[in-house]
Amino acid sequence: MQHITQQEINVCAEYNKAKHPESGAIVMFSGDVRNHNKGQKVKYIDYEAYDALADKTIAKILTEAKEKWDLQYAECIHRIGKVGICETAVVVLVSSVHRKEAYDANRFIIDQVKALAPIWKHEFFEDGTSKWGANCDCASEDHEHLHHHH
Amino acid sequence: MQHITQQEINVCAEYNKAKHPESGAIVMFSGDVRNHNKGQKVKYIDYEAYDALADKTIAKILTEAKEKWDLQYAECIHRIGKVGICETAVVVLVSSVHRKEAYDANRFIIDQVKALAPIWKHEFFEDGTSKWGANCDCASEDHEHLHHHH
Amino acid sequence: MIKVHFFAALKQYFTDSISVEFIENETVTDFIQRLAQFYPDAAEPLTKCRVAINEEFVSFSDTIQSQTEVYVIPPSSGG
Amino acid sequence: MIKVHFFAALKQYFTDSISVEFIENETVTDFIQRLAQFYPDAAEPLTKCRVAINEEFVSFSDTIQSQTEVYVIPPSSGG
Repeated sequence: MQHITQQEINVCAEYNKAKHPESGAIVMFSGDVRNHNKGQKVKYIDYEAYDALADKTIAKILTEAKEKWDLQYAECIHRIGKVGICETAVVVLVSSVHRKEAYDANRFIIDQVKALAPIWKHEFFEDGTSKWGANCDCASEDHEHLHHHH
Repeated sequence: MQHITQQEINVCAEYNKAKHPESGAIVMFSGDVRNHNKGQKVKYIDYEAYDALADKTIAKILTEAKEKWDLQYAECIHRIGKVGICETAVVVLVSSVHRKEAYDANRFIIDQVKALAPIWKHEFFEDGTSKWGANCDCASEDHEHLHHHH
Repeated sequence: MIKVHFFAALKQYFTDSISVEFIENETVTDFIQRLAQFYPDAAEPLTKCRVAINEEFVSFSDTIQSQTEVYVIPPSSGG
Repeated sequence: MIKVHFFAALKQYFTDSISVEFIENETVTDFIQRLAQFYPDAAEPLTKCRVAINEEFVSFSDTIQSQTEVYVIPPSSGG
Protein backbone atom coordinates (compact mmCIF):
# COMPACT_ATOMS: atom_id res chain seq x y z
CA MET A 1 0.00 0.00 0.00
CA GLN A 2 1.96 2.97 -1.30
CA HIS A 3 -0.69 5.59 -1.93
CA ILE A 4 -3.05 5.11 1.02
CA THR A 5 -1.95 5.83 4.55
CA GLN A 6 -3.49 6.03 8.00
CA GLN A 7 -0.66 8.27 9.20
CA GLU A 8 -0.42 12.03 9.02
CA ILE A 9 1.07 12.96 5.63
CA ASN A 10 4.52 14.50 5.93
CA VAL A 11 4.09 17.02 3.15
CA CYS A 12 7.62 18.43 3.42
CA ALA A 13 9.16 14.98 3.12
CA GLU A 14 6.98 14.28 0.07
CA TYR A 15 8.05 17.58 -1.50
CA ASN A 16 11.71 16.74 -0.95
CA LYS A 17 11.28 13.40 -2.73
CA ALA A 18 10.08 15.28 -5.82
CA LYS A 19 13.40 17.14 -6.21
CA HIS A 20 15.21 16.01 -9.34
CA PRO A 21 18.30 17.53 -11.04
CA GLU A 22 16.55 17.53 -14.43
CA SER A 23 13.40 19.22 -13.12
CA GLY A 24 12.87 22.95 -13.32
CA ALA A 25 9.35 22.83 -11.89
CA ILE A 26 7.67 21.10 -8.99
CA VAL A 27 3.93 21.57 -8.52
CA MET A 28 2.38 20.37 -5.28
CA PHE A 29 -1.30 20.15 -4.44
CA SER A 30 -2.34 19.72 -0.85
CA GLY A 31 -6.02 18.93 -0.29
CA ASP A 32 -6.78 20.03 3.24
CA VAL A 33 -9.80 19.64 5.49
CA ARG A 34 -11.53 23.02 5.76
CA ASN A 35 -13.74 24.23 8.58
CA HIS A 36 -16.84 24.73 6.46
CA ASN A 37 -18.80 23.04 3.68
CA LYS A 38 -22.03 24.26 2.12
CA GLY A 39 -22.79 26.49 5.07
CA GLN A 40 -22.08 23.89 7.74
CA LYS A 41 -19.23 24.07 10.25
CA VAL A 42 -17.00 21.04 9.81
CA LYS A 43 -15.28 19.54 12.87
CA TYR A 44 -13.27 16.86 11.06
CA ILE A 45 -13.56 14.37 8.21
CA ASP A 46 -13.26 10.62 8.57
CA TYR A 47 -12.08 9.11 5.27
CA GLU A 48 -12.89 5.53 4.36
CA ALA A 49 -11.36 3.69 1.41
CA TYR A 50 -11.47 0.35 -0.27
CA ASP A 51 -7.74 0.39 0.38
CA ALA A 52 -6.45 -2.18 -2.07
CA LEU A 53 -8.45 -0.86 -5.03
CA ALA A 54 -7.83 2.78 -4.12
CA ASP A 55 -4.11 2.09 -4.07
CA LYS A 56 -4.22 0.34 -7.46
CA THR A 57 -6.41 3.07 -8.93
CA ILE A 58 -4.01 5.82 -7.85
CA ALA A 59 -1.03 3.83 -9.17
CA LYS A 60 -2.78 3.55 -12.56
CA ILE A 61 -3.56 7.27 -12.65
CA LEU A 62 0.10 8.09 -11.95
CA THR A 63 1.22 5.74 -14.72
CA GLU A 64 -1.24 7.37 -17.10
CA ALA A 65 0.04 10.84 -16.16
CA LYS A 66 3.61 9.74 -16.85
CA GLU A 67 2.52 8.46 -20.26
CA LYS A 68 0.74 11.70 -21.14
CA TRP A 69 3.48 14.06 -19.95
CA ASP A 70 7.25 13.90 -19.66
CA LEU A 71 7.64 13.87 -15.86
CA GLN A 72 10.61 13.15 -13.65
CA TYR A 73 8.34 12.39 -10.69
CA ALA A 74 4.67 11.89 -9.91
CA GLU A 75 3.22 10.83 -6.57
CA CYS A 76 -0.13 10.93 -4.82
CA ILE A 77 -0.83 9.92 -1.25
CA HIS A 78 -4.27 9.91 0.31
CA ARG A 79 -4.76 9.71 4.06
CA ILE A 80 -7.68 7.76 5.52
CA GLY A 81 -9.26 7.84 8.97
CA LYS A 82 -9.93 10.98 10.98
CA VAL A 83 -8.37 14.12 9.47
CA GLY A 84 -8.62 17.42 11.35
CA ILE A 85 -9.09 20.98 10.06
CA CYS A 86 -5.99 22.27 8.20
CA GLU A 87 -4.57 18.77 7.98
CA THR A 88 -3.70 17.31 4.60
CA ALA A 89 -6.07 14.62 3.31
CA VAL A 90 -4.31 14.19 -0.03
CA VAL A 91 -1.08 15.39 -1.58
CA VAL A 92 -0.05 15.33 -5.25
CA LEU A 93 3.52 16.04 -6.34
CA VAL A 94 4.79 16.35 -9.89
CA SER A 95 8.22 17.32 -11.26
CA SER A 96 9.01 18.21 -14.86
CA VAL A 97 11.48 20.17 -16.95
CA HIS A 98 9.06 23.05 -17.64
CA ARG A 99 6.20 24.23 -15.49
CA LYS A 100 3.32 23.72 -17.92
CA GLU A 101 3.54 19.93 -17.75
CA ALA A 102 3.83 19.99 -13.97
CA TYR A 103 0.64 22.06 -13.55
CA ASP A 104 -1.32 20.08 -16.13
CA ALA A 105 -0.25 16.68 -14.83
CA ASN A 106 -0.83 17.64 -11.21
CA ARG A 107 -4.35 18.79 -11.94
CA PHE A 108 -5.07 15.71 -14.04
CA ILE A 109 -3.95 13.44 -11.20
CA ILE A 110 -6.08 15.05 -8.50
CA ASP A 111 -9.11 15.27 -10.81
CA GLN A 112 -8.79 11.58 -11.67
CA VAL A 113 -8.14 10.49 -8.08
CA LYS A 114 -11.20 12.39 -6.87
CA ALA A 115 -13.33 10.94 -9.65
CA LEU A 116 -12.12 7.35 -9.64
CA ALA A 117 -10.37 6.25 -6.45
CA PRO A 118 -12.74 4.42 -4.08
CA ILE A 119 -12.30 6.81 -1.17
CA TRP A 120 -15.18 8.44 0.69
CA LYS A 121 -15.37 11.32 3.09
CA HIS A 122 -17.59 11.22 6.14
CA GLU A 123 -17.95 14.80 7.35
CA PHE A 124 -18.59 15.43 11.02
CA PHE A 125 -20.10 18.82 11.82
CA GLU A 126 -19.95 21.12 14.84
CA ASP A 127 -23.70 20.63 15.41
CA GLY A 128 -23.23 16.90 16.02
CA THR A 129 -24.56 15.72 12.66
CA SER A 130 -22.54 13.91 10.05
CA LYS A 131 -22.82 13.26 6.34
CA TRP A 132 -21.26 10.96 3.78
CA GLY A 133 -19.88 13.34 1.19
CA ALA A 134 -20.21 13.76 -2.50
CA ASN A 135 -17.47 15.64 -4.26
CA CYS A 136 -18.89 19.08 -4.53
CA ASP A 137 -17.30 20.73 -7.52
CA CYS A 138 -20.81 20.37 -8.86
CA ALA A 139 -23.06 23.30 -8.04
CA SER A 140 -26.14 21.06 -7.90
CA GLU A 141 -28.15 20.37 -4.80
CA ASP A 142 -26.97 17.79 -2.34
CA HIS A 143 -28.32 14.27 -2.81
CA GLU A 144 -26.49 12.86 0.17
CA HIS A 145 -28.06 11.23 3.15
CA LEU A 146 -28.06 13.28 6.34
CA HIS A 147 -28.43 11.55 9.67
CA HIS A 148 -27.85 12.29 13.33
CA HIS A 149 -25.37 10.58 15.59
CA HIS A 150 -26.49 9.83 19.11
CA MET B 1 11.93 43.56 0.94
CA GLN B 2 9.38 40.77 1.38
CA HIS B 3 9.50 38.94 -1.93
CA ILE B 4 13.20 38.98 -2.77
CA THR B 5 15.74 37.15 -0.67
CA GLN B 6 19.42 36.30 -0.80
CA GLN B 7 18.87 33.37 1.56
CA GLU B 8 17.95 29.80 0.69
CA ILE B 9 14.13 29.58 0.49
CA ASN B 10 12.64 27.45 3.25
CA VAL B 11 9.92 25.88 1.13
CA CYS B 12 8.41 23.86 3.99
CA ALA B 13 8.10 26.94 6.17
CA GLU B 14 6.44 28.81 3.30
CA TYR B 15 4.02 25.93 2.76
CA ASN B 16 3.08 25.93 6.43
CA LYS B 17 2.27 29.66 6.30
CA ALA B 18 -0.27 28.93 3.55
CA LYS B 19 -2.37 26.69 5.84
CA HIS B 20 -5.73 28.28 6.59
CA PRO B 21 -8.82 26.76 8.27
CA GLU B 22 -11.08 28.00 5.45
CA SER B 23 -8.86 26.59 2.70
CA GLY B 24 -9.47 23.22 1.11
CA ALA B 25 -6.66 23.57 -1.42
CA ILE B 26 -3.07 24.70 -1.36
CA VAL B 27 -1.13 24.79 -4.62
CA MET B 28 2.61 25.31 -4.45
CA PHE B 29 4.98 25.95 -7.34
CA SER B 30 8.68 25.55 -6.80
CA GLY B 31 10.88 26.80 -9.64
CA ASP B 32 14.15 24.92 -9.29
CA VAL B 33 17.50 25.21 -11.02
CA ARG B 34 17.89 22.24 -13.36
CA ASN B 35 21.12 20.71 -14.59
CA HIS B 36 20.50 21.36 -18.28
CA ASN B 37 19.16 24.06 -20.59
CA LYS B 38 18.97 23.92 -24.37
CA GLY B 39 21.50 21.12 -24.56
CA GLN B 40 24.02 22.73 -22.21
CA LYS B 41 24.98 21.38 -18.80
CA VAL B 42 24.18 23.96 -16.17
CA LYS B 43 26.41 24.26 -13.08
CA TYR B 44 24.41 26.93 -11.26
CA ILE B 45 22.45 30.11 -11.92
CA ASP B 46 23.31 33.50 -10.49
CA TYR B 47 20.14 35.63 -10.28
CA GLU B 48 20.32 39.41 -10.37
CA ALA B 49 17.38 41.69 -9.61
CA TYR B 50 16.52 45.34 -9.43
CA ASP B 51 15.49 44.46 -5.91
CA ALA B 52 13.22 47.36 -4.98
CA LEU B 53 11.23 47.26 -8.22
CA ALA B 54 11.12 43.46 -8.32
CA ASP B 55 9.70 43.44 -4.81
CA LYS B 56 7.05 46.04 -5.70
CA THR B 57 6.21 44.23 -8.94
CA ILE B 58 5.64 40.91 -7.14
CA ALA B 59 3.54 42.63 -4.46
CA LYS B 60 1.34 44.13 -7.20
CA ILE B 61 0.94 40.78 -8.93
CA LEU B 62 -0.15 39.16 -5.65
CA THR B 63 -2.68 41.93 -5.07
CA GLU B 64 -4.02 41.47 -8.58
CA ALA B 65 -4.34 37.71 -8.03
CA LYS B 66 -6.30 38.31 -4.81
CA GLU B 67 -8.62 40.64 -6.71
CA LYS B 68 -9.21 38.12 -9.51
CA TRP B 69 -9.75 35.08 -7.27
CA ASP B 70 -11.07 34.49 -3.77
CA LEU B 71 -7.88 33.42 -1.99
CA GLN B 72 -7.07 32.98 1.66
CA TYR B 73 -3.34 33.28 0.98
CA ALA B 74 -0.98 34.19 -1.86
CA GLU B 75 2.78 34.55 -1.61
CA CYS B 76 5.75 34.56 -3.95
CA ILE B 77 9.40 34.67 -2.95
CA HIS B 78 12.26 34.86 -5.42
CA ARG B 79 15.82 34.12 -4.40
CA ILE B 80 18.72 36.07 -5.90
CA GLY B 81 22.44 35.34 -6.04
CA LYS B 82 23.95 31.94 -6.72
CA VAL B 83 21.38 29.09 -6.76
CA GLY B 84 22.58 25.50 -7.18
CA ILE B 85 21.02 22.56 -9.04
CA CYS B 86 17.81 21.32 -7.34
CA GLU B 87 17.62 24.44 -5.22
CA THR B 88 14.51 26.60 -5.32
CA ALA B 89 14.86 29.90 -7.17
CA VAL B 90 11.23 30.92 -6.74
CA VAL B 91 8.26 29.63 -4.79
CA VAL B 92 4.57 30.50 -5.23
CA LEU B 93 1.95 29.50 -2.66
CA VAL B 94 -1.80 29.95 -2.95
CA SER B 95 -4.65 28.79 -0.69
CA SER B 96 -8.33 28.79 -1.58
CA VAL B 97 -11.59 27.07 -0.71
CA HIS B 98 -11.67 24.96 -3.90
CA ARG B 99 -8.74 23.76 -5.95
CA LYS B 100 -9.56 25.41 -9.28
CA GLU B 101 -8.85 28.92 -8.00
CA ALA B 102 -5.64 27.78 -6.33
CA TYR B 103 -4.26 26.27 -9.55
CA ASP B 104 -5.35 29.18 -11.73
CA ALA B 105 -4.09 31.88 -9.37
CA ASN B 106 -0.78 30.07 -8.78
CA ARG B 107 -0.11 29.80 -12.49
CA PHE B 108 -1.13 33.41 -13.09
CA ILE B 109 1.30 34.59 -10.40
CA ILE B 110 4.33 32.71 -11.72
CA ASP B 111 3.54 33.66 -15.33
CA GLN B 112 3.30 37.33 -14.38
CA VAL B 113 6.38 37.27 -12.16
CA LYS B 114 8.43 35.68 -14.93
CA ALA B 115 7.15 38.19 -17.48
CA LEU B 116 7.27 41.38 -15.42
CA ALA B 117 9.53 41.24 -12.38
CA PRO B 118 12.98 42.75 -13.10
CA ILE B 119 14.94 39.61 -12.26
CA TRP B 120 17.53 38.05 -14.55
CA LYS B 121 19.24 34.72 -14.60
CA HIS B 122 22.91 34.35 -15.41
CA GLU B 123 23.51 30.70 -16.25
CA PHE B 124 26.92 29.22 -15.60
CA PHE B 125 27.66 26.06 -17.56
CA GLU B 126 29.87 23.04 -16.91
CA ASP B 127 32.08 23.99 -19.91
CA GLY B 128 33.08 27.27 -18.25
CA THR B 129 30.88 29.54 -20.37
CA SER B 130 28.02 31.60 -19.05
CA LYS B 131 24.97 33.30 -20.51
CA TRP B 132 22.43 35.89 -19.47
CA GLY B 133 19.14 34.10 -19.86
CA ALA B 134 15.94 34.76 -21.66
CA ASN B 135 12.86 32.98 -20.41
CA CYS B 136 12.61 30.06 -22.71
CA ASP B 137 8.99 29.02 -22.84
CA CYS B 138 9.39 30.29 -26.38
CA ALA B 139 10.57 27.66 -28.82
CA SER B 140 12.42 30.24 -30.93
CA GLU B 141 16.16 30.42 -31.35
CA ASP B 142 18.28 32.03 -28.70
CA HIS B 143 19.06 35.72 -29.18
CA GLU B 144 21.16 35.95 -26.04
CA HIS B 145 24.76 36.94 -25.84
CA LEU B 146 27.23 34.12 -25.21
CA HIS B 147 30.65 34.92 -23.82
CA HIS B 148 33.55 33.16 -22.12
CA HIS B 149 34.77 33.78 -18.59
CA HIS B 150 38.50 33.80 -18.08
CA MET C 1 -23.36 -17.74 -1.97
CA ILE C 2 -21.77 -14.43 -2.94
CA LYS C 3 -20.24 -12.14 -0.35
CA VAL C 4 -21.04 -8.47 -1.00
CA HIS C 5 -19.08 -5.61 0.55
CA PHE C 6 -20.41 -2.10 1.07
CA PHE C 7 -18.77 1.24 1.76
CA ALA C 8 -19.61 4.70 2.99
CA ALA C 9 -23.30 5.66 2.93
CA LEU C 10 -24.36 2.22 1.69
CA LYS C 11 -23.26 0.61 4.96
CA GLN C 12 -26.24 2.38 6.54
CA TYR C 13 -28.54 0.02 4.62
CA PHE C 14 -26.51 -3.13 4.24
CA THR C 15 -23.86 -3.03 7.03
CA ASP C 16 -20.28 -3.73 5.97
CA SER C 17 -21.05 -6.94 4.13
CA ILE C 18 -23.82 -9.43 3.45
CA SER C 19 -24.09 -12.83 1.79
CA VAL C 20 -26.57 -13.37 -1.02
CA GLU C 21 -27.56 -16.36 -3.09
CA PHE C 22 -25.62 -17.11 -6.27
CA ILE C 23 -27.73 -17.01 -9.46
CA GLU C 24 -26.36 -18.55 -12.65
CA ASN C 25 -25.56 -16.07 -15.47
CA GLU C 26 -26.55 -13.00 -13.49
CA THR C 27 -25.11 -9.74 -14.85
CA VAL C 28 -23.78 -6.97 -12.65
CA THR C 29 -26.79 -4.84 -13.60
CA ASP C 30 -29.23 -7.59 -12.54
CA PHE C 31 -27.26 -8.18 -9.36
CA ILE C 32 -27.50 -4.49 -8.39
CA GLN C 33 -31.23 -4.53 -9.11
CA ARG C 34 -31.61 -7.55 -6.85
CA LEU C 35 -29.86 -5.65 -4.04
CA ALA C 36 -32.18 -2.70 -4.64
CA GLN C 37 -35.20 -4.97 -4.26
CA PHE C 38 -33.96 -6.20 -0.87
CA TYR C 39 -33.54 -2.63 0.36
CA PRO C 40 -35.70 -0.20 -1.64
CA ASP C 41 -34.30 2.79 0.27
CA ALA C 42 -30.91 1.97 -1.23
CA ALA C 43 -32.25 1.75 -4.79
CA GLU C 44 -31.38 5.31 -5.75
CA PRO C 45 -27.83 5.37 -4.29
CA LEU C 46 -27.19 1.93 -5.84
CA THR C 47 -27.87 3.32 -9.32
CA LYS C 48 -24.78 5.52 -8.90
CA CYS C 49 -22.44 2.72 -7.85
CA ARG C 50 -19.75 0.86 -9.72
CA VAL C 51 -18.84 -2.74 -8.94
CA ALA C 52 -15.41 -4.25 -8.35
CA ILE C 53 -14.41 -7.91 -8.28
CA ASN C 54 -10.87 -9.13 -7.58
CA GLU C 55 -9.67 -5.57 -7.09
CA GLU C 56 -10.75 -4.53 -10.57
CA PHE C 57 -13.75 -2.53 -11.69
CA VAL C 58 -16.05 -4.71 -13.80
CA SER C 59 -18.48 -3.76 -16.52
CA PHE C 60 -22.24 -3.82 -15.89
CA SER C 61 -22.72 -6.43 -18.59
CA ASP C 62 -20.25 -8.87 -17.00
CA THR C 63 -21.75 -11.95 -15.36
CA ILE C 64 -21.00 -12.68 -11.74
CA GLN C 65 -19.24 -15.95 -11.01
CA SER C 66 -19.85 -18.17 -8.01
CA GLN C 67 -17.55 -17.84 -5.00
CA THR C 68 -16.54 -14.28 -5.87
CA GLU C 69 -16.58 -11.35 -3.50
CA VAL C 70 -18.41 -8.36 -4.90
CA TYR C 71 -17.52 -4.81 -3.86
CA VAL C 72 -20.18 -2.16 -4.37
CA ILE C 73 -18.43 1.17 -4.92
CA PRO C 74 -20.36 4.42 -4.40
CA PRO C 75 -19.20 7.57 -6.22
CA SER C 76 -15.80 8.68 -4.96
CA SER C 77 -15.66 11.60 -2.57
CA GLY C 78 -12.04 11.60 -1.52
CA GLY C 79 -9.59 14.47 -1.60
CA MET D 1 23.41 64.98 -15.70
CA ILE D 2 21.29 61.86 -15.58
CA LYS D 3 22.51 58.72 -13.88
CA VAL D 4 21.61 55.57 -15.82
CA HIS D 5 21.63 52.07 -14.26
CA PHE D 6 22.02 48.84 -16.21
CA PHE D 7 21.33 45.22 -15.39
CA ALA D 8 22.14 41.76 -16.62
CA ALA D 9 23.52 41.49 -20.17
CA LEU D 10 23.50 45.28 -20.66
CA LYS D 11 26.20 45.72 -18.00
CA GLN D 12 28.55 44.12 -20.53
CA TYR D 13 28.28 47.26 -22.65
CA PHE D 14 27.64 50.01 -20.13
CA THR D 15 28.93 48.67 -16.77
CA ASP D 16 26.59 49.02 -13.78
CA SER D 17 25.88 52.70 -14.32
CA ILE D 18 26.93 55.71 -16.36
CA SER D 19 26.19 59.43 -16.29
CA VAL D 20 24.88 61.12 -19.41
CA GLU D 21 24.01 64.71 -20.24
CA PHE D 22 20.50 65.98 -19.52
CA ILE D 23 18.57 67.13 -22.62
CA GLU D 24 15.43 69.21 -22.19
CA ASN D 25 12.15 67.51 -23.23
CA GLU D 26 13.79 64.24 -24.20
CA THR D 27 11.38 61.31 -24.32
CA VAL D 28 12.25 57.85 -23.05
CA THR D 29 12.32 56.61 -26.66
CA ASP D 30 14.80 59.32 -27.67
CA PHE D 31 16.87 58.66 -24.57
CA ILE D 32 17.16 54.93 -25.40
CA GLN D 33 18.14 55.82 -28.98
CA ARG D 34 20.86 58.13 -27.64
CA LEU D 35 22.24 55.23 -25.54
CA ALA D 36 22.17 53.02 -28.64
CA GLN D 37 24.22 55.57 -30.56
CA PHE D 38 26.89 55.58 -27.83
CA TYR D 39 27.15 51.79 -27.96
CA PRO D 40 25.90 50.44 -31.30
CA ASP D 41 26.44 46.83 -30.15
CA ALA D 42 23.80 47.44 -27.49
CA ALA D 43 21.27 48.86 -29.95
CA GLU D 44 19.42 45.61 -30.51
CA PRO D 45 19.15 44.53 -26.83
CA LEU D 46 18.13 48.11 -25.92
CA THR D 47 15.09 47.87 -28.18
CA LYS D 48 13.74 45.13 -25.90
CA CYS D 49 14.16 47.11 -22.67
CA ARG D 50 11.67 48.91 -20.48
CA VAL D 51 12.63 51.95 -18.41
CA ALA D 52 11.93 52.61 -14.74
CA ILE D 53 12.23 55.89 -12.82
CA ASN D 54 11.53 56.24 -9.10
CA GLU D 55 10.80 52.53 -8.84
CA GLU D 56 8.01 52.69 -11.40
CA PHE D 57 7.96 51.64 -15.01
CA VAL D 58 7.48 54.67 -17.25
CA SER D 59 5.97 54.97 -20.70
CA PHE D 60 8.17 55.50 -23.76
CA SER D 61 6.44 58.79 -24.51
CA ASP D 62 7.24 60.23 -21.06
CA THR D 63 9.87 62.94 -20.92
CA ILE D 64 12.88 62.50 -18.69
CA GLN D 65 13.35 65.10 -15.98
CA SER D 66 16.65 66.46 -14.78
CA GLN D 67 18.26 64.91 -11.69
CA THR D 68 16.42 61.62 -12.10
CA GLU D 69 18.00 58.20 -12.04
CA VAL D 70 17.02 56.07 -14.98
CA TYR D 71 16.92 52.27 -14.77
CA VAL D 72 17.13 50.35 -18.04
CA ILE D 73 15.28 47.05 -17.60
CA PRO D 74 15.99 44.17 -19.98
CA PRO D 75 13.31 41.48 -20.50
CA SER D 76 12.76 39.49 -17.30
CA SER D 77 14.31 36.04 -17.08
CA GLY D 78 13.68 35.14 -13.45
CA GLY D 79 12.06 32.00 -12.09
